[in-house]
Amino acid sequence: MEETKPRKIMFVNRKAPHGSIYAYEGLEVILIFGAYDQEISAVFLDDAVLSLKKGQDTTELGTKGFSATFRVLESYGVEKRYVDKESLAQRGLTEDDLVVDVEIVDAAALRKVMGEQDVLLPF
Amino acid sequence: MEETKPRKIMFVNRKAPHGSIYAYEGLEVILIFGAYDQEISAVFLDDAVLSLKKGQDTTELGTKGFSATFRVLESYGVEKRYVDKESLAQRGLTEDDLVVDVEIVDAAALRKVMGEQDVLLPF
Amino acid sequence: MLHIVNKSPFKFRNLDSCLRIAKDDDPIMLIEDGVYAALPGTTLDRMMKEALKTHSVFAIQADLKARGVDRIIEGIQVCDYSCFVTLVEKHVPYSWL
Amino acid sequence: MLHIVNKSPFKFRNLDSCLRIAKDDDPIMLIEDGVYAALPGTTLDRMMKEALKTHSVFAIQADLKARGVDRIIEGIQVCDYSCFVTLVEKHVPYSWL
Amino acid sequence: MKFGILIQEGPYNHQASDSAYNFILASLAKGHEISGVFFYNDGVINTTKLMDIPADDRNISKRWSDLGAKGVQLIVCVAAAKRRGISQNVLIENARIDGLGQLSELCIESDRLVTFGD
Amino acid sequence: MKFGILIQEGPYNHQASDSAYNFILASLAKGHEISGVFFYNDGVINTTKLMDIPADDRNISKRWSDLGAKGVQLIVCVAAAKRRGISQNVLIENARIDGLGQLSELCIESDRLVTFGD
Repeated sequence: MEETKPRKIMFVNRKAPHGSIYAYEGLEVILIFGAYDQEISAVFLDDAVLSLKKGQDTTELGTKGFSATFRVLESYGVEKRYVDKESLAQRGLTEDDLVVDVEIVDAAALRKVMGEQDVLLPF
Repeated sequence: MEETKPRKIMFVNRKAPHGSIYAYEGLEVILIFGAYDQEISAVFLDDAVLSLKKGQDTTELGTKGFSATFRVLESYGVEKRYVDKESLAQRGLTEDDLVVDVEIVDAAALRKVMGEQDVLLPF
Repeated sequence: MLHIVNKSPFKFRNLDSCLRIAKDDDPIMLIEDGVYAALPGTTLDRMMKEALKTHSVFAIQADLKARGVDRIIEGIQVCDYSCFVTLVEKHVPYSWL
Repeated sequence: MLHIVNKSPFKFRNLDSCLRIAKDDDPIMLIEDGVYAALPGTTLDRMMKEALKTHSVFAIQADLKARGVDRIIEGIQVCDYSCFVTLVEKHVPYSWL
Repeated sequence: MKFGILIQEGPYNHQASDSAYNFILASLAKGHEISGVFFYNDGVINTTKLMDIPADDRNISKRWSDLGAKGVQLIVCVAAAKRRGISQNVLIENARIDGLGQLSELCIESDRLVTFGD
Repeated sequence: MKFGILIQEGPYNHQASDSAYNFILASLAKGHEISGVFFYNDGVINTTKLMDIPADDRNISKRWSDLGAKGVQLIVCVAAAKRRGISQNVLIENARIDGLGQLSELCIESDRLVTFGD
C-alpha cells in the first residue's frame, strides 16, 4: 500500500430511500469523505436509483427528506457519479427523472470501474 | 367480538433462521401463546421452511440453535402446523428433510385456512 | 384478509409471495417501499396489471409523495392513513414482512 | 473483486444483481443466509450452475452446518473463515447487502 | 374497534415505527381504541429515553412517550429488551417492560392486530 | 495486511456482528492487523454495556469489549449513536465514540475494508 497515492473509494448504493435509513446515512458518509483528498465516486444501482428521483416530498410522512442533498455531491468532491442504466429501465425511469447530473452507464462499464477501486462501500 | 370464544391465532413464518433473529423470536412467542386457551396454529411459508430442516448445528457458528424446539410445538398446544408445498419444492426439500410432523398443504388450502383466522402474526 | 406489503418489489420477493397466496378479492395495501410497485412502465407492470384483475390495490399517499411517485399504474387507488384504517376495520390484516 | 452475498436468494434479489454485475473470474463468497444458494435441486439450480461456469463460488462451512445444508451443488467450494480471509487478501471485497 | 399494534423494528433504521405511529393517529381520529402497542425484536429500541435527536428531525421515543401519556399502553418485551440493553433505567416514561404473555393478551382482546416491521 | 471492518447492523437481530467477529478472529490468527472496527447505523447497538444476556448465549457486547482490550480499535459513530440512545454513559469499555471522519481514515489506511450488514 502506497501512503501517498490517493485511494479510490467508491460508494455503491443499492437501497431505496425512506423505507430504511441506509440511503440517508450513506449520503452523510459520502459528504464527509469528500473532505479528504481521495478519489471518491458514487454508483447508484438497483433500488438506489430511486433515491435520485425528482419530486420527493416527505412533509406528509413526517420524516426528513434528503434528495436535494444529492445535488451537492459534485461540490463535495465526489467527482464521478454513475447510475446503472438497467436499474433505471427496470423501474420505468429515465435520466430526466433524476435530480442530479450523472453518468448513465451499462453493466460492462460498471463492472470495469468497480473493478478498479481500492475500497467499495455498500449502502 | 365474543369474549368467550377462543380466538384463531396463526403464526405465519416466512423468514430463514440464523441470518436474523426473527425465526427464533417468533418461536419463543409461539411457545408462550400455547399456554393460553386459544386456537393456535403455525404456517411455514417461503424461507421459514428452512427453519424446519434436519441436521442444523450452530456449534461452529457460536450462536444458539433452536430447530429441535420445533418438535415440541404440538405439546405446547399448537395443534395445527402447516408447511407450504411449493416453498419446500422451490428449495429442493421434501417432507423427509423436516424435523417435525407437519401437514403439507398447497396454496389453495393455505389461502383458505389463513382466511379463517382472527389474528395473523408475521415472523 | 388484507395483505400489507412494505418492501420494494425490485429487491424483495415479498410481493410475489403475497400474490401467490392472496385469495381473489382480497385487497392489497402497499405501504413504505412497497408503493414502488405502483410505478408505471416497470418490469413489474404486467404482474401488477394481472393482480388488479382480481384484487383492489391501494397505496399510501404519504409514501408515494415521499418517494416522488406522482404517476401510478391505472387502477391502483391512492389511500391516506384513514383509508388504511378503514381497510383494517373490514379485514384481518397480514403484513408480508 | 470479491463478491460477498449474505441474503437468501429465495427472498432477496441480491444474488441476481451480483451475478449481473460480477466480472468473469471474480470469486463469489456466500455467507450467512446466502449459503442457501448452495442447496441442490432448487429453482435456482440452473442459475447457480451457469454462475459456476465463469466464477469460483465459495460457501462458509459454519453457515452451511448451522443451516443443515449437508449436500451442496457440485463445484461450490466449502470454505472456513480462514479461507474467507485469504480471498479478502487477494481481492477487494464488496458486500451485496 | 380495538386495535393492537405490534412493532418489530427499531426507530429511524426502518420506517416501521413511523408507519405504526401514523396508523395509530388515524385510528384514534376515527374513534377507535388502541388496546396496546407491543414492542418486540429491535422494536424495543423505540423506548430508550437516551435518544439525542437533531432539532430538525422527529424525536421518535418522545412521540411514543407522549402517546403513552394520553393513555395508550406501551409494552416492551422483557426478553428482547435485555438483549438490546433496554432496562427500566433507560426506559421512556409511560411505557412498561413486561412479558410476551402481554402480546398474547393483546391478540385476544383486540379486534385487530396490525404488525409493522422489516 | 491491514483490514478495516464496517458493521452496519445491531447484535442478535442480524448475523452481521457474528460474521464480523468470526472474520476478525480468523484474520488475527493469520497474522493480519485489524486497523479498526467502525460501528455505523444500528451497528452502534453492539456497544451498549447494558445488555443482559441469557447464560447459554454469547454476550456480544462483552466479546467486542474483550477484543478492544487486546488492542483492536472500536469506533462508534457519534451521529448514529445519538439517534439510538448510545452515549458515553452506556458505552462498553475499550470503545470510543467518534465522527464519520474516522471511517474515512480507516478506508485510507487499511489495505482492505470489509462490510458486514443486512
